[in-house]
Amino acid sequence: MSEGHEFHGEPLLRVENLGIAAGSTPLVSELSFSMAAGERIGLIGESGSGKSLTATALLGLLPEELALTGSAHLRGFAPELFTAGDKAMRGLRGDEISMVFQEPLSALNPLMKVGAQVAEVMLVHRTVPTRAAAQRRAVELLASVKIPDPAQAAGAYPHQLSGGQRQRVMIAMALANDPQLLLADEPTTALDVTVQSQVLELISAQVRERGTGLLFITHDLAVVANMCTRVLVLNKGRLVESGDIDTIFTAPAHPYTRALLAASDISATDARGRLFTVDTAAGYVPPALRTEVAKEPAAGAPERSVRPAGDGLITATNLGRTYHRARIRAFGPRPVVKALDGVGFSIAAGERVGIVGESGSGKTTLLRILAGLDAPSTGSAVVAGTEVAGASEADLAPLRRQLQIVFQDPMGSLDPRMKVADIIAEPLLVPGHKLDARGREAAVHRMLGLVGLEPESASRYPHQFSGGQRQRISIARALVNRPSILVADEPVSALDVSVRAQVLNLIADLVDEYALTLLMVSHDLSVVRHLCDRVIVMKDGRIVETGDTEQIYNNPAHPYTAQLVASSLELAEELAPNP
Amino acid sequence: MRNARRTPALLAGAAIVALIAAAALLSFVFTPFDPLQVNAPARLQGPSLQHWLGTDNLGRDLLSRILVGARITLLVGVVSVGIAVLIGTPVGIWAGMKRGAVEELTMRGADILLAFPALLLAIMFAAIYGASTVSAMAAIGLASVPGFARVARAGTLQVMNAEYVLAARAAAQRPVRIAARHVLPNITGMLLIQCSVTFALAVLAEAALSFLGLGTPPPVPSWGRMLQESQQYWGTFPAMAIWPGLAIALAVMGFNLLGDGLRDWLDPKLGRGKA
Amino acid sequence: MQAILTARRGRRGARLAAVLAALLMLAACSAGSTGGAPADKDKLVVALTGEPVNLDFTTTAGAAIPQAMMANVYEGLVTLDQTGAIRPLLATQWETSNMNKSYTFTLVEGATFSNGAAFDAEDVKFSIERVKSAAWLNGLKSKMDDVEEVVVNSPTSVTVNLARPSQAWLYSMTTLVGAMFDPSGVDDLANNPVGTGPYKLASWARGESINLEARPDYWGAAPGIKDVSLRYFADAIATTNALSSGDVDVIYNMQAPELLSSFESNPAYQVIEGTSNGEVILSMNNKAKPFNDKRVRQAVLYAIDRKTVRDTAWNGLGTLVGGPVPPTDPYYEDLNDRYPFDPAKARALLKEAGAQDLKITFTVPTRPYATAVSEIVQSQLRDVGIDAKIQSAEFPAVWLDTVFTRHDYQMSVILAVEARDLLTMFNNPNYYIGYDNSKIKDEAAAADASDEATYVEGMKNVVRTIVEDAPVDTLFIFPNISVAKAGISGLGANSVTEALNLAPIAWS
Amino acid sequence: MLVRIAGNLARFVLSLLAATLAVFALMRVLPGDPAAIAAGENATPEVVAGLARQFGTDRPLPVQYWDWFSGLWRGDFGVSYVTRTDISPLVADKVQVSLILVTLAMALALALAIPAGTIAAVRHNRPSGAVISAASQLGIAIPGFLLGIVLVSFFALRLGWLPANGWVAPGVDFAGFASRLVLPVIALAGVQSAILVRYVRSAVLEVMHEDYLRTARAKGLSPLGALVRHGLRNAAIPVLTVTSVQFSALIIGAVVIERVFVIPGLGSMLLSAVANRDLLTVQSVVMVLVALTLVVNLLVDVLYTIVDPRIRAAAQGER
Repeated sequence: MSEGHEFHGEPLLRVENLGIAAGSTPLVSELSFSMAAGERIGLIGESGSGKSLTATALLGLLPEELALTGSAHLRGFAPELFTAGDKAMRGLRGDEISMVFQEPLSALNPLMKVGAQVAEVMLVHRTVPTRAAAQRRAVELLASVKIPDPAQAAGAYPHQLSGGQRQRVMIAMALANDPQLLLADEPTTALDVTVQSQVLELISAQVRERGTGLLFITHDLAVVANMCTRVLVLNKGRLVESGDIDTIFTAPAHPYTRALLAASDISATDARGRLFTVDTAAGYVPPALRTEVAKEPAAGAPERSVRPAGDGLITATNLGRTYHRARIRAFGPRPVVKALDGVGFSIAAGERVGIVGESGSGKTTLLRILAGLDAPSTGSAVVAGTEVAGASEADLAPLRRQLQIVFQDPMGSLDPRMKVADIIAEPLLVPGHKLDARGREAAVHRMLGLVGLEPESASRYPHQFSGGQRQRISIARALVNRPSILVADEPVSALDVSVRAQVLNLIADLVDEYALTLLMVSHDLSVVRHLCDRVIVMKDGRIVETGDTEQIYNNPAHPYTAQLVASSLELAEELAPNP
Repeated sequence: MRNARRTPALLAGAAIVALIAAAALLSFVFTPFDPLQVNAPARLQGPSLQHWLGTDNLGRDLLSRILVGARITLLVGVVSVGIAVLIGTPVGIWAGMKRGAVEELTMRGADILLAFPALLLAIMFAAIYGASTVSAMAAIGLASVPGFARVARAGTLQVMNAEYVLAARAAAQRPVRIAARHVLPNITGMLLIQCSVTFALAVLAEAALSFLGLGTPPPVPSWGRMLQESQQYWGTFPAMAIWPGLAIALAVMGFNLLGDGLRDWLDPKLGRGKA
Repeated sequence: MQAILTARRGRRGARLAAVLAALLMLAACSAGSTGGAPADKDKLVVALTGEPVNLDFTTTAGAAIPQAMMANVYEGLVTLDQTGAIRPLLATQWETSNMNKSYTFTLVEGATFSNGAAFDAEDVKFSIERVKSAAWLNGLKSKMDDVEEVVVNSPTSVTVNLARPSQAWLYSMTTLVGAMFDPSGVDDLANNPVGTGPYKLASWARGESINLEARPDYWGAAPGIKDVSLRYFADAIATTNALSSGDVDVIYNMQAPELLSSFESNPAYQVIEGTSNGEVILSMNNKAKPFNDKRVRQAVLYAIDRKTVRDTAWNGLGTLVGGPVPPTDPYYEDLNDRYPFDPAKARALLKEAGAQDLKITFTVPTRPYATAVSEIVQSQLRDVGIDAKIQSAEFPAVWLDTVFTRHDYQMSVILAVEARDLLTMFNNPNYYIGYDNSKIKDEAAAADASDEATYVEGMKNVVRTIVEDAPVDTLFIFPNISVAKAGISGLGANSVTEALNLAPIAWS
Repeated sequence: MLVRIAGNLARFVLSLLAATLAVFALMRVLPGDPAAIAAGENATPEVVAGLARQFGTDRPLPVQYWDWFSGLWRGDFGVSYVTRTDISPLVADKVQVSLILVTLAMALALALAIPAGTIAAVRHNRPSGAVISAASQLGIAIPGFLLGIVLVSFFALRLGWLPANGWVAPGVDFAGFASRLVLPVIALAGVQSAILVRYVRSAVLEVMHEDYLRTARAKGLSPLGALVRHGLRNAAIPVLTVTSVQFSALIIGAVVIERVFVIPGLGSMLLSAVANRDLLTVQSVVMVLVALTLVVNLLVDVLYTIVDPRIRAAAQGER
């Protein structure tokens, strides 16, 4: 495979035949690449592809029980990285090579002020003469990563900062000693969309300014397209393809790359209006080559008749919900949190509505109240003729028959100690249900077939399935009772892209087939845009805007909505020829 | 997959516990001598072919008494743990599922009960009902209730927040059914660990009570009692103290190891491996 | 900040370790000086088990208070010597008249109370009448029931008139009911005892020790040691440990004979074995089944090998007597042959009484001797087919409540420490033993009213009658064991009164 | 801030209140009329009635409770029926003894357990770590009184280095005080540190897997440096929780150790009061022991706020 790249002089980083194995199981094998100074390389792959391990290996922090082979050389550092002792590597870490991690909250010491944490990296490498100088420099660095009021922020603890600010602190820390190489491991995955774009911009600006080499690890192709010049595609520990962004994303040579690309591009649909999956990727045309501008994703989709909003199937009025958090100390009082505040809307039968918002916006709380799983503190919500507010479990019985729910975490939503058959049959066991054991078995098998799982799956346990398969089981359970309303809470956000498309297609198919009213919560605007007719945008427990999907996307009325739309990276847009 | 070989503590603990259980069961059908038979001429004898572990100050066979003592140890452990499980678990699950004032009140109550450790309760009970195995068991059991209530509540909260319980509720499952089908099976592991640890504590508490003369009354050969009786012979005939001392230490260690082993075994973090 | 905090934690630990190490060394040095010869011949530390709850025996029962107070802080008109004979104390002499119905005492001159008040005949009248008043709440006050009046003849002479003739009354005057009080010194007897004795209370560290100091103004011979500390321990092992490490000088009334061996072979210590008037009694409820049948009771006596009981439970110490009378009592005689160890006979008697496979409850107080004895007794009873289930009762509270007060028991074992308690135990059908006293009542009264020689003969008869009926099994007479450092003299070997008489003790 | 402290105190007081009720209720179930027991053998009913009047035990229970409870506020436990003395000064005396013993034992236990537990965690798959873990397993399994007896028979009786038992006030004879403290403190701390080692070990193991420790390593800190600078304080939080629970266990464990070493603390007082059926004293001592436990809980509560800024924030945020 040709590198397709000319290096001027010595490369910044040269990795040859990197192999990582746990015992006899290879996790990464035969990975070779090199990076020029200041180059920005994206390392993409799905979970389990070995991309994070690669970064950890370069830093010399692989867990002891993993075996490491191959070699890596960093410019200006004589010893080979993988065989250099910990002492030598310590000199490099934080100084020549530094890293930004995925989850900034857990990556920062909760008991130490952030200024001190930034200063520490300079003190360790003695790049500043005194503690005071380190503190000053830390404040400067916090300013350079655009944290408002950096002096005050330096004296704050991590929990007092927002997620985006924390990640900025991590970046400041990583760049404090002007490293040659920055490893960024999914640095924005844990962040909200609006914050994600800002942080990406920051990283991009900083490395360009400093001429730092960037190895950017992500599962998100849109992000790579936004950040990097070159990309390495990893699949199951092997490099399947590498090359310039333009080449790879327009003419993927490897079927896997093509499939990944197709599945990631939520704006592209096949003839049935369904997303491309691994199986249908052959028919996928990368956006850059598409003749029509990718602004009409709905064009291919079958026409859906949006019913006029007559009498609402779901009507919420002035909903509010306050929580008491768990007591932390034996004699302390319990903190109070306001999750919902004056929320009202109406949804007609047959509508597909998406609720969009960032973490903490109250969208999940709202959904749980509508599903009768949580009680509102104020207001009322009538769902399928049942008043949820103040209802007893018995009052909710009709609602339970009408409404079912699919959750985000495909592992957590299935009881690990129950067989799949029992899980799917659970809604059939309610009092008053007339189905006998044989009837239930038949229903389970019918549902398994419907969601595309083998009949043998019935006797297995959840942990024997992949994430996508588990989500199918969840869907099967939700629909076994033939509800009229399906509520989905981030149903694909925990899934790999290639699986995500399949599950979204499945939901779309079933919604059509059962003529369901769909209410879906997501932080991912593209997912909502693909599935829903109408969008409710939430922020801090309130509804900021609601309206027709396309209208909201194209002409957002509220500035927050506008920011949200502008921040979300879509592959098609990232790859579209720059205007 | 879970592999018992990865948790040697579990195997060791289970082996020791099985050994004690075997000794206790054996004592029902066979002991070398009558453990209560006083034999004055044969007092304070060292180990011999006849008396494998020797005899005590009244000439009773130490091996027989150790075997029967295992029975008392298990009895105390099983009953006190049983009391704690039967009261603590439902209360904890109830508090975790009901939340609100119920949770606040029961957990407050548990906190206050926690301020009465087993030994203190046992001393009070001994004062009230007289020293007996029953009052010792009741005190140890009652004192262990808050531990179980807390574990059960914490586990229940965790399970109740799991989406599969929300799914079950969305499927109109009644609370009792959710408790039985989802909560209980999923907190059983934690409860087992707690049982094991409480068992070890019960053995120690019974020994301490017997030492204070507030535990098992004579002539029943509880290990703690035997240790207490041996006190006068520390200088002259240490064997009388060594055997019950070893038995207690072994039992406590066995149950602690079992608890540790269970914890490792059930811990998803370790089970998943390092990949 | 972070680094400082953690470093400080480390340093704190190190400092603590250093302090503890220093403590250990210091302790090792200081401990080296203890043991061996006493530093101060004016000081004595006596180890005892069972601390008194207060110092007022007029309202509080139990042996611990008179043990510490009588003979030391309080004195009576008369006292007992080591052989059990009545000797003068605050009375220099006494005369009886009217067939033992009237006692006239001549008092010592110059005796004072520790509060400075002089002792005279008015105090005697006050003290004896006070026993009969509501101020005394101790059950032993009934010993003064026979007193009709106390007449002050002169400051040094007093006459006590009894309702009926009594030999035993004078003996009672040697016990705590005969203690002399000052009318101005009875306000706070629980904490502030005032007596005429050689010692007064210096301080009382509750839970630790009672400290006595010799009175310089004592009327009699000055005691051998100035400062005596009675230190209280929870059990016998703690006392021997303390003696071994030199913290105490004497262990009095030691309760663990097994622990004697290490002291017996060591010349630095002396082991003193004496007798006491405490009988270890296997009591049976004579009013309740199955022990309301004399044959069953006799069977128990035949079934128990008292020698083995004593040898095993109490390491061979103590005296076998066969009847409820200690050898120091005037009417003692050896009755060991009445019920020899004979299991066959026991079984036969049980069969005759139709009481085979008897199941009984054996209520055992939580005292070392009782526990030790009960297990052997249980084993021996089992050999003749009596299945005794041991139920332990906390002593004193639970035992007193269930056995003594409510008579809710079948069999028990107790050390009866009260001196000359034969009639207390058996001449009262409402006593917890429930012995039918119709056969001995008159003879006992007659004996008490007669002269000395007749009294002894009459009482011996009473004892034989009682033993024949086997209301209890007297297992052995409790030995009075003391261990002292070699240099100590004057410690009374026998415990004939309830008091531990400290005055004769001295360092040689 | 003041409001928060007041709230904490109010909840603490409520717990204490509930505890007084529990203690009183439990104690009044005791069989045997205190007056009858005080009257002793052969007492007439009149004598018993007289004593009952004197003790006040003939009054209705609520009145007795109120009497006792209102005394508690003033730190007055009343006059013991049995000893006829004020209980409060006695309790004050004994509390000091017990607190010295327990505090020193806890300090020693922590001083041993923190380094040992940390080493056991850092070297969890090396022999030295395994040895510490095994030693702690063994330590937990040995009853405290047994350890005490072994220490006495070896150091006091066999070697004669230290006194076997007893207590001397520090003001009277400091060397005697210190030498008598060594063995009981070691006996109490020995078992306690074995328990704490396990918690320290698992807390340190836990933080060793935390992301921020990896961050610290990525900064160029050595493994040990990262652990000391970032790990230990975080590990201290769960250890603090355990310490508070163990403190109350220690207070009760001291009862047995006081018995072995003849130390005149609350434990000895409790046991002899139980034996003497000194109801009011038992009630008072139990109350003090329970209150001590609650006070330790309160103190640890405050300590959390100092150690963990997150809790501080949550606590301040609630106003």
